[in-house]
Amino acid sequence: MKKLKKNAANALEGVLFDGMTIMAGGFGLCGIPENLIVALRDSGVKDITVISNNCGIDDFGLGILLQTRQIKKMLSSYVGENKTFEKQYMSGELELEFNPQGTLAERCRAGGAGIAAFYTKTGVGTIIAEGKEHKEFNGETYVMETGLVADLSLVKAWKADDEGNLVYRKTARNFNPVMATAGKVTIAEVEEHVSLGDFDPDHIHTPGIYVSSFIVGTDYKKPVEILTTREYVA
Amino acid sequence: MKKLKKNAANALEGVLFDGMTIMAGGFGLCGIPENLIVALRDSGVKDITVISNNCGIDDFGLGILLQTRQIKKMLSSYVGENKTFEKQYMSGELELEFNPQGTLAERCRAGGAGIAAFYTKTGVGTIIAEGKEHKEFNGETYVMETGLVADLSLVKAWKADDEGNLVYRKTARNFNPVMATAGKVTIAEVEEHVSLGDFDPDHIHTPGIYVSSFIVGTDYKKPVEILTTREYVA
Amino acid sequence: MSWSREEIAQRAAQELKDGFYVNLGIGIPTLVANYIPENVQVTLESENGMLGMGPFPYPDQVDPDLINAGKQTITELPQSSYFSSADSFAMIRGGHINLAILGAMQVAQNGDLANWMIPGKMIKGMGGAMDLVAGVNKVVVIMDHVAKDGTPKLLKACDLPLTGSGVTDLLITNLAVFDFQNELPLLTELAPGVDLEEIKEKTEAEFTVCPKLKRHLHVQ
Amino acid sequence: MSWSREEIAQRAAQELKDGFYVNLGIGIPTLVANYIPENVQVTLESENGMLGMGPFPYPDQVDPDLINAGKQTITELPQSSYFSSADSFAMIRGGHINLAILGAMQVAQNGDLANWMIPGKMIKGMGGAMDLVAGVNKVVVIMDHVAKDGTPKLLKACDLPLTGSGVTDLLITNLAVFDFQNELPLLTELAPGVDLEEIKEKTEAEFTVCPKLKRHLHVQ
Repeated sequence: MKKLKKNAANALEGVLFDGMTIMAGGFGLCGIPENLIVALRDSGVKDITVISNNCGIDDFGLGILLQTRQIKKMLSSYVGENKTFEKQYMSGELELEFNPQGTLAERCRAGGAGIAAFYTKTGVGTIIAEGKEHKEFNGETYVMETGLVADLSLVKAWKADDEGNLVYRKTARNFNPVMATAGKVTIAEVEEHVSLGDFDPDHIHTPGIYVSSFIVGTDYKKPVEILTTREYVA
Repeated sequence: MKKLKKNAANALEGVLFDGMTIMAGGFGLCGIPENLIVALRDSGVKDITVISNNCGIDDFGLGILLQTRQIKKMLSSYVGENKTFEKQYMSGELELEFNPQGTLAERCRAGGAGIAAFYTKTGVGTIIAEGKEHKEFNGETYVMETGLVADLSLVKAWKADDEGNLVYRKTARNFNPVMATAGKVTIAEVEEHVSLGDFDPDHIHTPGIYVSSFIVGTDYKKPVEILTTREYVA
Repeated sequence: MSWSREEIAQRAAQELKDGFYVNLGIGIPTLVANYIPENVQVTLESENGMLGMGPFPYPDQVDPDLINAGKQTITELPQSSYFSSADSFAMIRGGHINLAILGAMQVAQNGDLANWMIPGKMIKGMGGAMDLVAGVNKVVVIMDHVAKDGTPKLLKACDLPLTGSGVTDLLITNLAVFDFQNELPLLTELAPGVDLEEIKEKTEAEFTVCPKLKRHLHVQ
Repeated sequence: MSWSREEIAQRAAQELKDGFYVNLGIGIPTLVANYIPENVQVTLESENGMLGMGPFPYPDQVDPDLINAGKQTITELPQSSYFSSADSFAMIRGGHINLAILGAMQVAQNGDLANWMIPGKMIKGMGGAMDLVAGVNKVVVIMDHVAKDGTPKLLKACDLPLTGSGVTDLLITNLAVFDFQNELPLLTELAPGVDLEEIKEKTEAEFTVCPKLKRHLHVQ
């Protein structure tokens, strides 16, 4: 039951199939599973549906799977950073389902938590709610959104112990913990592998029960999309 | 905007009214807001609806509010430890709404998260689901449960900083974090007040946004309900 | 003759597979932890918010902030993690727990389970039982084959309020084991000294008998 | 004359009250952080999972694991906390954020807001905007009074796909301020050098004029 795998290709062995649905954590390029995405590209798996808040940039993150045309459909809240995306979508090569960011996060949580559907005010009165069930609660209108489950979830954490317990760092947490709960198989990549007992059990973000296997990633690029700094004032 | 209050009576000042709904964290006698419960009793507020997984024992925790007959109605999953409860319920003095423990926790989370209702498989085919809306998803039947919001949430944490950020300890966490999100007003009691910056921001369980005010409790009893130990083997 | 509490627990422990995440109910199910087979590593979940439950504490280790769902004092392990009740039941409801073992008052032949209420008599509450039977992948039920007054507990239909509808996957009594994968319960094992006639006599439910019915002298 | 970007931000900052938890959108709303009134302490939330957003980092402090919802590098403060996207939007949807300030392409007289899509032209996505306008207690919208081609942006009805229906509470343009508490927008303030005629000319929406209409020379 050893959860630590040698590398990304190794971890993905036997879990990929054409037409599958894959969740990938990250917000922009922050907290994305860099190594696993590259291994996914190299695997050649195709016609995949990807659930991810963004789709990387043209030549990094999930964007590299658009270049190889391995993605059939995206569920996202924002793809503005990616021109390849826009082009493939406009030409009809790529399907796209926009979800409000909070609805997307909640749908993943619901899927992982055995909640078939939930009622939210988000999107009521917009095209997002068209064709969906509506219901009144306390005089306000809510729209029903369903839970999401993926064949595979790929997440990025900071550290993992042998049990697969995960700890995230700062805003690199984002979608990773909820997506970790919503994969039939969940594979994590981390920057550091620690010993059992190194984590304070009160500080664990994702209990190992959600993690099928994990790898220690290499060569992290972590590109910054918008570098904003201030000047030291003497 | 100072969130730290002098004591429990002080923290409750101006937020209590007869007939109000109060959530109280804790599982059994573990992680219950001992000081705030006593202050609640001393306030004399009456006809309250209490949402709490348990109702303490006869002479400790929420049980003391049964003795004074301040509770009109309970929403709980388990009250087996309390004989006063059983007596008042059987005699019709006390209303009771049983909720499956996970449904209760999820209803609190939903209330705090702006989710009006959700569909769960828990309780389908039992008296819990009677009279509630049912719906099929992927060939399985789910029952709709609604979100819960309280006029006041009383929670127990281990530590708080000036911002009201909370950290819980071990299984004393239980219902406290979700109930903290579902109170129109949320008051926390803690064992230790730490300085801003003492918490690692990655380790905070309840962000201060949910905490209206907090106190440092005194004279913690923390009774153990069922002491189970093993022998040292020489 | 029949199986003792310990033997029932031991038989239930055979359902544990390596790598399983398991929730054990109050009573006999708790004893199962003492009989985890060698070479099998399981992680015990406690629905009040813990994964990786350790053994009872030594007297000087008792911590009131560390209890299991039965309110007993326990310990943590190097792999343990804590979480809220909402996260705990998200885990349970979401189907992430492989196995739950729990007690029952009545089981019906369609798998219905009643273990939380006797109207007018007992009002303790269902606790987490309804969530567990609805969410956990495999539900193993343990109970005495008959009630104290001798009446059957494996019934055509439960008359007590249900905990879950059609949720039982395996039933282990002090007399026999029944598999609930098909239309009717399948009798697969008999305790030592128990014969088919005794089971028929003490069971109201209809059931089928496995062609490979095992007659145990002892649970291994 | 009209308000500059900085003056609009400064005017929006007057909506901040002591103790508020606030979400600032991309663009001019981000500038509001520079004009928080003295004696007012606000906590900035970033919907990618942070409360207590600090200023931009010094060049040697840049951390790719620490960005805001606009993907800009930022810093943390002693009171900061991090959480998941699900927890972040639970906070937003649950009504715990006091104020959101965001940009718009169009606002309708009933408070409808459009800021995420131009069909056939721009497909960036709504990000967290739909959740913010639906969940945050008070929604302050900032935009230029007219589009680049001079056409009004405060309309009888939006023709772009909506971000939210009837969600605008206050609109601040480079020319004027409108309150959306009543049936029709209420014009309450005019930028320096702007008169009622100009507003009427550049506004398609019906609106009412506050009897106490304020004519500003400068935002304070």
